[in-house]
Amino acid sequence: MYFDSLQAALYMDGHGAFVWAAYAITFIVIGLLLLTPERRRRRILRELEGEARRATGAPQSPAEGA
Amino acid sequence: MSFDAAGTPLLAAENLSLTRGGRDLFSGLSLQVARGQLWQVEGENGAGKTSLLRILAGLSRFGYEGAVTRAVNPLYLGHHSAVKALLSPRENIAWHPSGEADYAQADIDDALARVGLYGYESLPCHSLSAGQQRRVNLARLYLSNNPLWILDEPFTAIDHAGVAALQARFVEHVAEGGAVLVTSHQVLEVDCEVHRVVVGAGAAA
Amino acid sequence: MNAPGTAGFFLRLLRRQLVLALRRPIEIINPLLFFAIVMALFPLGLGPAPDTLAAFAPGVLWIIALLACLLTSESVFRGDFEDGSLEQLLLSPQPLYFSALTYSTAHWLTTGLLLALVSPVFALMLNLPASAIPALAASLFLGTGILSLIGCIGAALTVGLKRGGMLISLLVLPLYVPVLIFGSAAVRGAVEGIPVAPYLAILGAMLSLGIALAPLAVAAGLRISLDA
Amino acid sequence: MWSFFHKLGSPPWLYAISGSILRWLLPITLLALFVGAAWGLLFTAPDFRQGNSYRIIYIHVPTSVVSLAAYYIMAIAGAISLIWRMKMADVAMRATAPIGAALTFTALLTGGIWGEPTWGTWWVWDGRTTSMLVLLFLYLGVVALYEAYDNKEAASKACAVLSLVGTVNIPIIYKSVDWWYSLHQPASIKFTGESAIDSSMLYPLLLMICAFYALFTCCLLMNMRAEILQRESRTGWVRKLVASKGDS
Repeated sequence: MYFDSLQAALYMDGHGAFVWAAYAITFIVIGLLLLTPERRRRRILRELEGEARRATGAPQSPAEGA
Repeated sequence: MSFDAAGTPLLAAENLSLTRGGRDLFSGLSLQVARGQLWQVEGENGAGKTSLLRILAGLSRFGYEGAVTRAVNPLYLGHHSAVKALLSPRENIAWHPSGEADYAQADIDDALARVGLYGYESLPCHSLSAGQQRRVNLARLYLSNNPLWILDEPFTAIDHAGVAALQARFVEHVAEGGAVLVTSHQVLEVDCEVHRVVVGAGAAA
Repeated sequence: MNAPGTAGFFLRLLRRQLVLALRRPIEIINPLLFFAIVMALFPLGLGPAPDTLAAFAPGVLWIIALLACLLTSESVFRGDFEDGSLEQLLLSPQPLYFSALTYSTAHWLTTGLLLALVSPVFALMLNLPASAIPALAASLFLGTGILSLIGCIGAALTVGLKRGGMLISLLVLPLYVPVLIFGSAAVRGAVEGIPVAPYLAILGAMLSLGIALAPLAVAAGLRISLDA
Repeated sequence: MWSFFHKLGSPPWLYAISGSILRWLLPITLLALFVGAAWGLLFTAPDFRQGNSYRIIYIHVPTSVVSLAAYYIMAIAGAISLIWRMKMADVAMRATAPIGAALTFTALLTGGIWGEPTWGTWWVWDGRTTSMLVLLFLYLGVVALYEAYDNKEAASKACAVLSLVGTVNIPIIYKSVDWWYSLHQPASIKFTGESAIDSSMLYPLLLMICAFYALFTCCLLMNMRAEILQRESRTGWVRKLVASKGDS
């Protein structure tokens, strides 16, 4: 640890706001980059699953080959 | 002109399948177009006739399954007539972007006369009617020495006499050893065998 | 009735494009009018002081020429796409590479070349020193050729799209950057009395590279656009 | 060798293998990012000239490096899809563009934040910044072109052509922008101070560069998995996958 205290680490001789903001933005972008495709994949899976249930499990019509 | 009657088919398609928007337009479609054959592609609107023709002509190169082999680049007439309104019929044919041949002006005028455009050779095409503009394009059928014709709805906007003349031209071309593949909703009235392909719902490929 | 030679076909295609352009002269005059009008906007925005205008003139003239090329390149293939001529071109036994080059050449002859020819007039109106005018015309002469080639790539990729207008600027403008840099640097160099031949040589090199490679991309783009 | 290529072209195999790669690569990536960030933020000494603001280097340089490399990866994938018609290369190309755009954007943004405390300006038209800006536009062009096409297969082909054109142009753009800047550069400002970088600063930087490459790989694989599912939604293996997942 280079800094003596948390205060010093946050302040960074006046550069703290810039440095921490840059890191925060970067990690937000990283989070978005990782979450977006995963959410899209889940959504597609959910939709396909619903489609499959509609096709096979409809109570009125007998199940067709899925 | 006459074409070598023997040899490989001009156009062969094997196991063509096409899906558009989750709908199977056709699947497992195979055909072999040999010299001396007239083919008609049938099907309802939206059945995939134009898509099939574009695949066969080589304009669509992905999105379908199967294999197409062509002995030559076909003479393809599509929905759009490729006629420039600012050019005269003569210029349209002479400078045609298909770049098939250098035609003599006498030949061009002769072909234009045969599609009923005698006297219109040097008027700008925008002063012609829609049917006449289609005819400018059809004049290529009297000039080209391309053996393989793929024609998408060639009778659109053509009058009865024109349709009859065109069908006679098909027979002539086939008799010379060429091949014609045509889509039309009309029944072809020709005195030669017509091979049929049906696409779309209820197709027995 | 044999297929025409490659050179014969492309001369014919070029003639067709030029005749089409000449029969609708407004299409040729439009970019020149655009050049004139936008040029007139700069003194209104920057103030009429001759020194200011002269300082900005190299960049301003080059940027207007670039925009004029961009705006016209959108329509290079549009008409031929809509009436089916491009389908016929694709089925032609002639190599598409040279056809693409022919379209670019026709575009350059009807925009870039004319812009280069009229640019001295506008240069004088913006107080560009007379000594820099040959450099301006020469750099535009070479540079607009590159712009036409790049513009044709964008046009080929977007010709099948209904709303290609804005998109083509986004695709093409980043690729215009080197041309703008060297083109305006040549003019500025001439103002400062530096030899301009090296700049023109670089533009010429880029033009050669463009002639060699851009038609490949245009041909591929046209095939894709007609397939979609 | 060929069977490997063949497998690469097979969506179910790629979907399965990317899933198992992500299972270990993703945690390692996140760990490396956090360790690298903490190392750079808290454990290295400040630069003797720039002070603490230089710590932004640990995110600015890796994002810049990876965003440029990503363009080449995208173009190579595009070339493979055009030449060998490999559908999965298509998918990879399509997935790269938004990631590259996001990383380029981050690099520009962190560069600006670095510039303000260090050189007193948010933005300078220097060679590197300008090149990165052009790179961002190139990425956005690819994304916009893809979105403009309705036929997504044609869209990826068009994007492949565009990214190849961009690849030829990037060195020219970079060189010309560099030259342009050297022509206009005010001699008093000198930006490049990295030549004498201390090894205590170098190791976290290398770690972060590796971490960002790994992050790029993870994002690429995840995007590809989603895209594969979408494209293959009508096929048997996806239906089986959906059925076996049940309500998970």
